[in-house]
Amino acid sequence: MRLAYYPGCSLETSAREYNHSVQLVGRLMGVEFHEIPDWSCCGASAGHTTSRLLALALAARNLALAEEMGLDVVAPCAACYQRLALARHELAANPSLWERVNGITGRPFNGTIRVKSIVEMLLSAGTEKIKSLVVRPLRGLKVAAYYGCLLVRPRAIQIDDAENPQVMEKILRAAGAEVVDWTHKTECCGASLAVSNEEVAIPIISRILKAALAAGANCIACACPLCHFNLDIRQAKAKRFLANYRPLPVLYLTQLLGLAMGQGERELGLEAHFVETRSILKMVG
Amino acid sequence: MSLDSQWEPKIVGFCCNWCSYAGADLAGLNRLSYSPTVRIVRVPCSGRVNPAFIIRAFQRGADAVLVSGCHPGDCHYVSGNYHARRRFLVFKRLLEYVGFEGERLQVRWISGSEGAKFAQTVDELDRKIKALGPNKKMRQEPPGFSGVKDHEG
Amino acid sequence: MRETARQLLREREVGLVIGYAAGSEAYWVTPAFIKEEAQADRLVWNPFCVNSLAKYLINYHHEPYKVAVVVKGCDSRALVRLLQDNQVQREKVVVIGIPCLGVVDAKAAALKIAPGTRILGASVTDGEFLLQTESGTLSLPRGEALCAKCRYCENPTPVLADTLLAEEVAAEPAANIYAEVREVESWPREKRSAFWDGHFQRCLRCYACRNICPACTCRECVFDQTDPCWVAKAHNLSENTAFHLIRAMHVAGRCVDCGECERACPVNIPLRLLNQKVIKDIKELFGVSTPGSRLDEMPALGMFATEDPDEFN
Amino acid sequence: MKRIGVFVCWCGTNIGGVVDVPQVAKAASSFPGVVLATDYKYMCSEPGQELIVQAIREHRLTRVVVAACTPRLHENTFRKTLERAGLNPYLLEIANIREQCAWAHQKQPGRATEKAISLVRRAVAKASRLEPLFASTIPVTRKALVIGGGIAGMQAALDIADAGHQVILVEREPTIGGKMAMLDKTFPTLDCSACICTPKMVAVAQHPSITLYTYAEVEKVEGYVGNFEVTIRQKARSVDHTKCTGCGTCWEKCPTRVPSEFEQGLGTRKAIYVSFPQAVPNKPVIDRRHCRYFAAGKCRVCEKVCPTGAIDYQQGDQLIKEKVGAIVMATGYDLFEWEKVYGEYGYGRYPNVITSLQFERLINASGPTGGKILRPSDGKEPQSVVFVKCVGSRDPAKGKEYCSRICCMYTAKHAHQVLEKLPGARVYVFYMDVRTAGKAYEEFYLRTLQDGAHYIRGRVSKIYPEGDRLIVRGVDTLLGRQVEVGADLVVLATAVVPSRGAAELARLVGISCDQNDFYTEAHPKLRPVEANTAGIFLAGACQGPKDIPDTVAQASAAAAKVCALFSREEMAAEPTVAQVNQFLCYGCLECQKVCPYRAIEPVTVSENAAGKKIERTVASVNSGLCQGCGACTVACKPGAINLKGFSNEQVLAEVDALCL
Amino acid sequence: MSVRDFLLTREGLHSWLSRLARDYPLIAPVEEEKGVITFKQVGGPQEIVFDCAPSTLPPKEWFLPSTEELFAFSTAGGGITLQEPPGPKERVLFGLHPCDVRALLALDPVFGGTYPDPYYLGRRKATIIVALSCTKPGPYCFCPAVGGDPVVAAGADLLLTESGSSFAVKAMTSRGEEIIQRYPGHFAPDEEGRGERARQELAGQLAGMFAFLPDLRGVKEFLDGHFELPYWEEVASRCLGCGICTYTCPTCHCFDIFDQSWDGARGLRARCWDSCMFSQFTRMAGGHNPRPTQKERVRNRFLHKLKYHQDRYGLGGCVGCGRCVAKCPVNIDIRRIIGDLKELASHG
Repeated sequence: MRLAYYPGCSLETSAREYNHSVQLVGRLMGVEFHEIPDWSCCGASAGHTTSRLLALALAARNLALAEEMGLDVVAPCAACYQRLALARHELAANPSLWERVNGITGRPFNGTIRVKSIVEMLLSAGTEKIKSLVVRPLRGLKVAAYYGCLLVRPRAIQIDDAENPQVMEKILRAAGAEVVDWTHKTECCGASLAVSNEEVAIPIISRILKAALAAGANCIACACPLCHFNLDIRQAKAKRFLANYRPLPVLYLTQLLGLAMGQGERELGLEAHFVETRSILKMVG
Repeated sequence: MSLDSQWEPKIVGFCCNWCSYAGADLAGLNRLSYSPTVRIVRVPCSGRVNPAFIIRAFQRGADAVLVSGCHPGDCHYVSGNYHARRRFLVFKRLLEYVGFEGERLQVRWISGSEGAKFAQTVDELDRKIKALGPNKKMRQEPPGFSGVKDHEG
Repeated sequence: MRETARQLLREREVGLVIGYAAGSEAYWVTPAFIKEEAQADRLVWNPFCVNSLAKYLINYHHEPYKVAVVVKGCDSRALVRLLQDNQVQREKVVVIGIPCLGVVDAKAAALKIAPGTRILGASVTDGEFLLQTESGTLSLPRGEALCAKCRYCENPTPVLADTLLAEEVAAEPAANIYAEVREVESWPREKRSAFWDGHFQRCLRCYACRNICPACTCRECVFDQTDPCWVAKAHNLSENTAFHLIRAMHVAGRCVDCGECERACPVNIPLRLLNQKVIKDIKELFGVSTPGSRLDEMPALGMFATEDPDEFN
Repeated sequence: MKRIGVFVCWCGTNIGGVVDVPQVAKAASSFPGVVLATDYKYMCSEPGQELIVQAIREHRLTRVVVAACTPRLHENTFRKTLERAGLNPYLLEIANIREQCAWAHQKQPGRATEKAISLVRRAVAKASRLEPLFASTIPVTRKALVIGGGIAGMQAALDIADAGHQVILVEREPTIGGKMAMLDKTFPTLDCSACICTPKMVAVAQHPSITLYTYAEVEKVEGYVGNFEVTIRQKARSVDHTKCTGCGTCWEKCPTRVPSEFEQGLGTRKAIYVSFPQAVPNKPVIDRRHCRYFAAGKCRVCEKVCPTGAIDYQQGDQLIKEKVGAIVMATGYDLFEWEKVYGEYGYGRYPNVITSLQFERLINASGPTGGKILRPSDGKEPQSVVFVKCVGSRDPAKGKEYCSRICCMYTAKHAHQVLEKLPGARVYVFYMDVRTAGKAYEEFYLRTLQDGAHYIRGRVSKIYPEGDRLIVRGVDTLLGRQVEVGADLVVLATAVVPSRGAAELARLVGISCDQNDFYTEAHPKLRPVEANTAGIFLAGACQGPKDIPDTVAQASAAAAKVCALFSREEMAAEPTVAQVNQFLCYGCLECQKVCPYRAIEPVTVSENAAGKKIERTVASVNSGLCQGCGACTVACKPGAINLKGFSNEQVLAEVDALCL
Repeated sequence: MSVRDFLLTREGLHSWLSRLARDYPLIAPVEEEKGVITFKQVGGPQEIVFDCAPSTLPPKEWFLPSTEELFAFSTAGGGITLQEPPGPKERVLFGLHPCDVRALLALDPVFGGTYPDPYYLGRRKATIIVALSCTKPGPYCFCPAVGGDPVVAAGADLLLTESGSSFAVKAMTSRGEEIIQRYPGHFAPDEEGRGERARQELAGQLAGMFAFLPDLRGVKEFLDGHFELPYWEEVASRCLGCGICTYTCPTCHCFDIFDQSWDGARGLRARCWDSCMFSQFTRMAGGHNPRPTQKERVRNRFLHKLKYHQDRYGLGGCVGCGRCVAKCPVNIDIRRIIGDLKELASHG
């Protein structure tokens, strides 16, 4: 399967390890990534809150570039996925707006390609494919799969049911891990408030960690750099609100998969996390 | 007839008494305003509308004809609109085949509670016919003369 | 054929045999109404026997005696329709079926055959029609002379017959049976409108198409009625078009595509092209066969199905 | 020559405010056949009608055109006016210049007047071709069918039976009583539901004029008002109710235990069961889906223990044919299937999130917990109960758009019952509004407030388990901040929807439903208990969400309508039926194929044609069966069959008039 | 005696016709649709079909139109005012064969008799008829059998007869002469009587070319004496009762009158062709129909052609053009009818 690859700003910077793990796992699963030449911001920053037209134009430009390559595009970062997928959906529903946006970008986007999320890419070959690649099943891990908001909202682009998604659990089970059923899978992680307004964000984060701990999880899997940022880096600050706190390593779904497929923790960038992940390695052995 | 802006299309509507006529009443009840170019003939059922009536309308100068009845399954007479549906699926294609513009015969299922849909259907039809202009096919001039001697005997 | 007719008349099984007799020109036949055994020799069968005789049976509906009628494949469909419309009682008809290899279009033949020639015999090969006349055999290539309706004949063997005068002829599946209709459909609207206006303009309202049509069996036709006056008697494009469209809708789902209306029209209006459009649409929309093909399948517009296609909600 | 009188109505300002009525009257006077054209403020009023009567006499009018509101409103009123003036009531045509003209084109008075004139011209054209019609009469079978044995069905059946008519009551479940039998108390009086429902059930069972078919469904309905032919499928009970004494040994000994529908899944029942102890009839049925004998051919315990040998596994469904004159639809309601839609409340995965009906079973003395409020998960008494209202109601995105009307009151009742039965328990109610529109309703709600129920105005955004408790997160819009409430039990007040299969039943019976599948009444204000189809009446929640007082009122109203229908041996049938001109008919009988009421049969006529006497088959219409739909008139090529009141001549004239 | 014979070259004919088309409405046979030749107004000679077979529809349409407004009425302003349509402008009818001209002569007494019909007569007066002798009989022509002459068209204003590469033109009426004088350049006087010779020669050639010439002698007399003939029963059983034979016959002239008004305030009275073969043709008020079955109608038509017209106007009702033979869908052939009647007459 050949896919246009849209890393997005986070995967180039703070979430480099997510980028590597996606490429590694993807290649193992026979996916050919072709990074979109001259890709630009997807609009997920402040862009889409200030002007809808700006947000659509930013996304449309990248979509047009991918379309010129003739490949469907995969955006591992949840925010990029949501921006691109939603832009394609809104343009398709409003032809006059579509023309206007094409005018702005100067690169006509005709809507012939689709936008895939990381989960959709992983599942495209079916769980059998994942099972066949697993060399070191993640036994002993009790994973709380955390979706956050962007992957499951709004309804038009949701990768699974907005209230009780199960797709990541399916992948993790295929990788041999045990998954826990917990209540805060799709609760907000405080997103950018963690930067601008910590007093609001920290309690939100603590509630998520509390629910994960209550469910007996010993690590959290997520697929969004921003969620990872908040849960991992802010975990130290959130400890204050948690009675019987145990450290909960936060890993990207593809890092866990990488482990299961026998990749080393260096290549997967496991040591780059604030909450140390050595405990995971010991458990998995 | 020059196509000046004041030209108002003449649209004959056949509405079934139990659903569409009630829907039209409801549009009025809710004071939904829609274009006055449609004039309605009340018929017991859309199954009562004979294609010959529609041909007569076009001959006498109607620019479009609207036939509307209950949604299939809701017909007060159980199967009237099912027969009408078959009949008008064939008749509409025949009219287009001999050169009528398809929009000039509109068939719509409008229930008694769809006042808004009735108003929209009428406005939409009015817009389309204004774009198309007066119907020329099969139109006849009224027989006789207007009283002022057109030409000497 | 003559032998069968003689035998039926001799045993008083029927009071009348309706068949074909030689016409006043080589390429014509005229309907023959044989009452006595002696007249049976007038009966002929050749590739010019194009008329559909089924409708004559209606005139003998009330006669005490049974009537025999010669039917080709397309005529048998017409007979099935008349039976379904209760215009003819099955037990009062003896159906003499003739599997047919296609008939000749008289208008095309007239260009080739000199007036006054008399036909002695005729045979049909798959390539042409061979006519034995006093001045030698004449060949009419099948491509040109074959009647348009025979090119896509669905029932060369009558669908209904008491006796078959020859062995069955299989119907080859006709590809693109409604090619001409699709051609007209593909034209822009203005061209279609001008095409039909041109034809309907010429209509004389002689009503030959109605009087020859086996589906038109009303005692008093709407076009003859004055109160209510459905269509005015005036001959102009508007009334002529109204006549043809209303008739097309009246025979919709009942017309067996026997082509008689087009053959009878003195001003060559392509009426089959009009009725075939309706037949094609009904087949595509409701998945029924050509009317008259099966005695148990009633006209499509007299029935309905809840899951019929719908484009009106 | 027709002498037509045109009467244009102002309808106060409804018409007069937009349409230039005098100009319409003036224009009408020039139409062919019109000898009088006048106008009046309110044609439908007494003086208005008197004006018509005088005009008919004075001007010897032979046709009347009234240009006013929709014929669906006052056609009958003006027909009676003509009758009073000695004119055949069907020589009337109404031009609808209010709903379809004045009201719809208020912004274009000029064009509205022009349209009104055209509509009047249409009416005059049709009027000049109207023929006097005489209502024929059809016999009325004075026996009613009531579909649905809930409180609505029972009340209607009792009222009709008390009026001395035979009634057939058909109930799909093994017992009558419907939803009301499941309730514990009823608002606002808090009297025990069983105490007012079971007596009615017994009365129905014992009433000599009511034939009760339980565990039976209506399979087919044919015919028309006064002459319906109904086929009822009595589903096989596998128990011979004539022998059975209802002793209960069988359902004690039966080894199979399955969740009970009556207990809303909170309690269980056996494969051979009676829905609840006070069921009527108080005799069991065998649930063939779960009974081991039917599943695997073993067991037969109930047959062995039955003292009277009433068990009969070979019993099959029975089809019963009944002739009835009227049908009352009382099919009641079901609750909205919130589990399929509300993921935020857990999709039904959390056992302690229950519906209000389940709560009714908990709190009901004959319920699975004997009336004690216990948590389905661990059976403990909850210390904190949260009620969430408008689950599925007033929610166009996920549920139903309408308000289900009864939830506010029964939630207040439930809150009161919790506070009463669990002193010290905390009760929270999340609400958007509290709608207490009935008698003594507001007072009841205020008492619940005073009992200490915490009403929080805001919607619940999420319910999730924490430990063995439930966290209910919502917002308090009055305080303007989020709230989280720990709850041991959450009760959802889900929306009321029509009972399962209501739409199919409507199609089967021949009435229409609205977009939510509630049955459509003939007129929301003027004819709320009748369906559009003559002879079919509506009672209870099947027509729209309704509490018990309204349901009973509507049931009695429907019964009154049925009794009015049965008050005469025959009833006048609409004379606008089809008629065959036998000279034109050539016997093809296409009309018979399209007639939905099988009102057309072939008949033989004899005539002499060209000297010979011949027999001919032509179509003929049974005016009793014909409902005047007109499908036959289009199937008839020569126009031999015509529809009185909407004849070919009239419609052609109308089209001509509208195109002038 | 003014010279009445002229010669006209082929080019002369074409230029003459295009000049004519400019000065008058020129009506001539045109092939409107494949195999359908009708008389239509033409802009010039190139549209005209010169070949000899009779046109599908006769020129009757230009004298008794299929639908013709008699007068219009209006009640605007109180009483009723009537208004007749304008009379036809002078026009030239070119290309009529002798049988068609003879047909017009047969119609003249019908519309010119005791009750003159202003519409028909007005059109007859306004029409200059240029006849064209037949060079080859059509497949179903039999005009000699009914006393017709395929060459000379008595009744026409001008007669053209093809002779070699040019045309012999004979002015049959003073009007014909006026037309010749109006276009001097085209016509060369024919001193040597070449036209006369050409016509005799043509007549001689044509005599033998008719495929089927029924013998009319004695048929009328036989019909005078025998009204009830079982023979008509057999013919009628084939007849469909359509209107083809009457509408394509140049001498049939029956019409129906009807009024049309949409609102009762204004309207018109018009007449249109009707056919005695239609079943409702003779239905009277009250429903009685003196010709109830097809037998009476078929008999009536042939008697009208072969007898009644002769009795009433002393002119043959059938001009032998064969149009009805060409178009009858069930091949009821008047030539065969005459033959059969002859046979019945001979051995009773």
